[in-house]
Amino acid sequence: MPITILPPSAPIATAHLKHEDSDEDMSDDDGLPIQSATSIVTPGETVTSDPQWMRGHGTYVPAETTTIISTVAGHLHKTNKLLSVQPLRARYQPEIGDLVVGRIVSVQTKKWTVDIAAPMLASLPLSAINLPGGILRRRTAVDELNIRTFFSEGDLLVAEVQSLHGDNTASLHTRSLKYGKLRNGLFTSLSGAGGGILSRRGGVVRSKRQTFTLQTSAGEIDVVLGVNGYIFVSAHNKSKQDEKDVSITSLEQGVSETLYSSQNDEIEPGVAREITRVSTLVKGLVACGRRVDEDMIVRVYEGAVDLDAEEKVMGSADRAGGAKGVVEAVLGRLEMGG
Amino acid sequence: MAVDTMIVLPGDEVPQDALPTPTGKKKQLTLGPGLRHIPPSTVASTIVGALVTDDKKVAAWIESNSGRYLPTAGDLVIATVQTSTAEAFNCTLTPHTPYATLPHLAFEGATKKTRPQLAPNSLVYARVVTATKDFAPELTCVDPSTGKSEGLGPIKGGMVFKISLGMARRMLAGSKGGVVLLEALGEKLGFEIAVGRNGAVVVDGGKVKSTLAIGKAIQEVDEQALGEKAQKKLAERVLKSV
Amino acid sequence: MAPEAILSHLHRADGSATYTHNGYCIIGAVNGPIEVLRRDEMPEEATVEVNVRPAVGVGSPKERHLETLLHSTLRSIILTRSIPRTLVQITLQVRSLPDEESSTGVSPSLLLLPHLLHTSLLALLSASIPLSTTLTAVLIALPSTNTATASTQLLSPTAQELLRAKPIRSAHVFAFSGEGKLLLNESDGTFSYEEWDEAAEAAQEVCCKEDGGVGLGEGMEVDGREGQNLDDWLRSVVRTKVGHEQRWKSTS
Amino acid sequence: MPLDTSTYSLALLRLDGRRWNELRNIHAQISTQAAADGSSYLEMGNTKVLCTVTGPAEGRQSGQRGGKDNEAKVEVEIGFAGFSGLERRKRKNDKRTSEMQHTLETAYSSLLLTHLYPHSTITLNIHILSQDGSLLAACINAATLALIDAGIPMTDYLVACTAASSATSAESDNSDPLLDLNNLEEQELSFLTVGTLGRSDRVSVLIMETRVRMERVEGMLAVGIDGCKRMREILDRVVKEYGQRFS
Amino acid sequence: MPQEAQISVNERAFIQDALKEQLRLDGRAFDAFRPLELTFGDEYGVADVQLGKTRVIARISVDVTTPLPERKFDGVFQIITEFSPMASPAFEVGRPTNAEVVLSRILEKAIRRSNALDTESLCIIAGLKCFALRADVHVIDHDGGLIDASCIAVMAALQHFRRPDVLVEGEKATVLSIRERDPIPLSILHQPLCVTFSYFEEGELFLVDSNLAEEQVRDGEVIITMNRHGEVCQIAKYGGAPVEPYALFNLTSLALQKVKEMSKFIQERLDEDAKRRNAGGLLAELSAENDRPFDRPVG
Repeated sequence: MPITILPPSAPIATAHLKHEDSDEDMSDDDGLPIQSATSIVTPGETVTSDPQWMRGHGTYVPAETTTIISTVAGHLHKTNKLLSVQPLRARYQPEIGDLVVGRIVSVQTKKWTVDIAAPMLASLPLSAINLPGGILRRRTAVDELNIRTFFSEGDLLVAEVQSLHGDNTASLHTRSLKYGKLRNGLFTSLSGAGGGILSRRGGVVRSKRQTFTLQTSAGEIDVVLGVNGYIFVSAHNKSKQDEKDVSITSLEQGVSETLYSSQNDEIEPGVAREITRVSTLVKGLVACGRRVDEDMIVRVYEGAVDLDAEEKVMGSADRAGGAKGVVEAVLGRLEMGG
Repeated sequence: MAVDTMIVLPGDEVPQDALPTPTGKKKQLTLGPGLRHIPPSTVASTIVGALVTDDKKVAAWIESNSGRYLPTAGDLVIATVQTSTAEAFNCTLTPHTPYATLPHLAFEGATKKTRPQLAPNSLVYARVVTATKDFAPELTCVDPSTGKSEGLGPIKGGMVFKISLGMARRMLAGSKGGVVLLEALGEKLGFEIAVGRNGAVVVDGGKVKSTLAIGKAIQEVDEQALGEKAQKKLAERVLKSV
Repeated sequence: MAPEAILSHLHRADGSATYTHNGYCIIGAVNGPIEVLRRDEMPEEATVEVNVRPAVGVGSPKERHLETLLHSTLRSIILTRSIPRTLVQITLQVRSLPDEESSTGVSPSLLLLPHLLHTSLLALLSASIPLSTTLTAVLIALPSTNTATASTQLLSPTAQELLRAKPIRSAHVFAFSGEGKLLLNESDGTFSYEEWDEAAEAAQEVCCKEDGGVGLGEGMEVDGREGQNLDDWLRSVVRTKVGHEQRWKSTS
Repeated sequence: MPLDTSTYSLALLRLDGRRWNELRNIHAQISTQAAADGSSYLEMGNTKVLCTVTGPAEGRQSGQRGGKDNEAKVEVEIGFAGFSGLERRKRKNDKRTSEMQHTLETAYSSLLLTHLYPHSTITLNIHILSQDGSLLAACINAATLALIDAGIPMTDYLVACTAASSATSAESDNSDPLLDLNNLEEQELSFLTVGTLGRSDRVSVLIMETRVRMERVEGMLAVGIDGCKRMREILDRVVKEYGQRFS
Repeated sequence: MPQEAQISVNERAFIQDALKEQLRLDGRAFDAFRPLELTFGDEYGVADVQLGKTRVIARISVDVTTPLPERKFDGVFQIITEFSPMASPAFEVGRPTNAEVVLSRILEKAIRRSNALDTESLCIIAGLKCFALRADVHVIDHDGGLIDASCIAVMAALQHFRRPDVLVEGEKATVLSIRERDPIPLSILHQPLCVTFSYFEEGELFLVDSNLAEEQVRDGEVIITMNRHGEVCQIAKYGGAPVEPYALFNLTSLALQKVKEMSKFIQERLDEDAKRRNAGGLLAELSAENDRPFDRPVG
């Protein structure tokens, strides 16, 4: 294979030159809530002093006043009479029902603690996982002793937030075949994308399908988009897919040894290449402040494959480097093409 | 100084004739704080203090007024909640000591659903259930025989005033303690008070001024070892000021 | 001059004592039994921590050495098994030293040691830490000018006395328990076994209860000391302390 | 090297050509390190500071005894690059650094809405790449930006700058305040570092380390507070420009 | 690391309520110090300060060393503060707490950086020999107000201290013992003293010299160091709730008043001590005459 050495990619140009007029946004902060979608509010900025509004997240009302003041930098949201400010970036705040990707931090006697990029580590009780030998089995003392055979430190998993405690600590569960240990793939952390504005306007969106399968030239690829900004892209798990619709009685086979295996299967180079491509594109999408969901990933992926093919034919590419550059180029093409 | 008190130092043997002799039904001699039994029949002190005997209860102990409070079963204490675990609150009786546990269910009418929520650093008036050297002391806020709180439980409002261990003992000892201040004050003034053997009283006189006046009067009685007459005089002064 | 002692005068510490003798002034404080760090915790015993802080500067190897001596001596009289998994923290702050200390020719550690022992005992008593017994300690210096006889022994000498008797051939610190048992001996210099034996005997006389009517060492009386030994002194200190605590009983 | 104050009064320009009320060139970037929860890079003249925020995340020791149970803890670590000063010197954790850390910790503990994140820890790592005066002020400004990037709620921008009084002698009528000092000026003049809450005049941090007549303090403080207001506008613009990316 | 025990919610609420009614727990006015007691020992340069229940001892000692190469004409002066568990079990030996760092930094800035002591006067032979003066601050009892008490202790001890005289002959310097020549007081240029203000109610209410309980409840502190001539040596407000700037100006004038009072108090105590020493001095001289044969060291 011939070796080509690429020139260093230019740093991502900051787009601030275009918006010299942003100063003027500051003048309209005393009246009604800021309407402009392009500007953001920053900490200490008065959102409104009209007492008809109610304060939501990201705001505070100083004692003995009715003025609502923003506490974070982000976009203003109005839900009826509720004003809230969604920060640009923030840590993930767990909510019940969220699908999250996490990493085991420590193993205790009856539970695991899991890093899900939230302020506090989440816990996954032993009672909240599928035990080998049938979903309906009660956990036993033997399971407690064997706790490390299910998950041990550093393992990745996909789970759902089952409940929240007083200090916003989440409890997870993996009692569905959708959930469980992750392997055969690549983990990507989109820092700050779990909380922040990205979870609404860009980044990982809470949507109907957080896990999906992508058709690629090299084969099928599973993508797990954790709401918390952790993403896992892996080779398609055939056995899981096949058994998705089988009845409970045959679950016993489903919850087999392989479910808790930490051993990667052999992955073909082609598949591995597509896996890295997808995860790079996801990073690029976030860097561009775009939404990350199934539809977007499919479109950008296809565009990127086309682009790649063209570039191979045309020679060197003329664009900013890095994941962001690729995504910008792809998006540009998509928009041009309608 | 009273003539009949016997002052001991650590290691001093307490002669048999100074100890109450077990008679009648109660056969056993009970050794209280500051005394230890060295088999076969030696009783020696471990701290400095005055030997006190109680012939009725066939008990002997050493009375001392200094040092840190050591929990003893049956003592009433003012505990500070530090953390809450699944089943119990961890409390401290004096700063920097190992935790004492107060089960969530050890409150009047508490069930798994209706257990009290206590924030860190809130105060509880409790009784020491067990205190042995091998386990963390256990506290309770209910009388096990009646299931009633009997005045124990979370303390709302009021102010803590530190007093000496000896003063706490006197205040809880009733007439023997020689503290007449509270009665004198109580004739004119309404207030709530909780005395902890761990060297603290919580006073709530309703108003800031009266709470302060009562608390400081107690401290004055303690520090200056006021006798009954002086206490009554002090009470008059306090009542005038409030 | 008998040592002077003030007990329980600090507000924060559980027990405290200020001890003044022969130009030395030491403030001692005891906290305990308190929570112990996990790494120092012992399942069946209390942990004892001794901190000696010099008048000038921060601790040096000399203070570490004194801490080790004090630690082992005090551990043997504290009933550590009755307060397991706790910490007894003893802090001794040297407030002042006699000016002549450095020129006496006797190891400064030895000069300081008996005073530190007394201070820590008083502070422990003030904190009501359970003890199996008390202790008393004394320094005995043997000048080299004369052949060692009981009469030339310097019992608990002041720095001035040591200067006058210079050079000192050997110095010994003895600490005895309340029952008259030897708890600690540190000796420095050259001496014969007989000399040591005599010194030990003299020390025991000063430190312990008189039994069998043995009088005080003659040297003591010559120096115009009170007809009192250290055990008596300790008892008088304690009597004042308990008297102070119980005074409410006798006031009206 | 004494600062020639006589030339200043003649030309009304400082050694680096600035006027008395002029800030140095400020360059700030937000969200510079993708891996951190929040990050910023700030230059105030030749003072260059990099700041990253980790958290709110679970503290290093969980269930810390006696710790604040109902709010997050703020931890600050300040590191000096070996090449940051005039002399290449490895700065150990000296008391001056600890004092700066303590200042930032207490300032941000009351500024951030820490009660929203019970039991957790917010860690600020500040790296000083180049020192040329107004160090504490630069650290505060960089930390504010990084915390905004991390999306941690705060009541307002905490911004800081330095102000000095130029007259060295006692005659108070001949004293000119100076804004935003560089290293040379700091060594020669009495100065203070003031940190205020954005648009209000309310002072959160005030550190003065040199002797000065009490009448002078007022003038220095007034200039410093005005400087802070200007600083807030500059930082706010940086944040708003960054926000454009997400529109 | 062990921490200071936190104050209970009941106490916190009560202290705040009482302050709203303009009451402090010990009945003091908001701008009043606790009873201050200052005593000197038999030796020179030991000051024992009691501020309410807080007690601090400062001790000055001197040594001869070579001056620092970059400061050839200056003596060495350092202030050492190390907390011990004596004052509180939360203090661990060898692990400075924030309170300790702040105390040592404030003393450093207030006394050393403000040139309270003329370090040039400690120089014996430029570049070769100088006095190394050190002030050890021992915290004996801790009930708040450590900074103010420590500053008083160090300044009083410095004023009380007498260093030995030196005889310089060319490159040779001999330190003369106290017996040979009367020791010399230090050259003190001005007397900085600290006043710590604790504020409550979001900077609306300021207390002077708060005790430990008040310190635990306060919103923040402002430490102002001044001398009685109206110079501010140091101001430190480490974060905490923000306050209006005009409040800070009021504090400096209040601080000046307090500093003047304290300076006067220290001077009175120094005078009393000097008088006592003088009275004793005459007698001591007489008795020293008699003692001399014994006093002289053998050999």
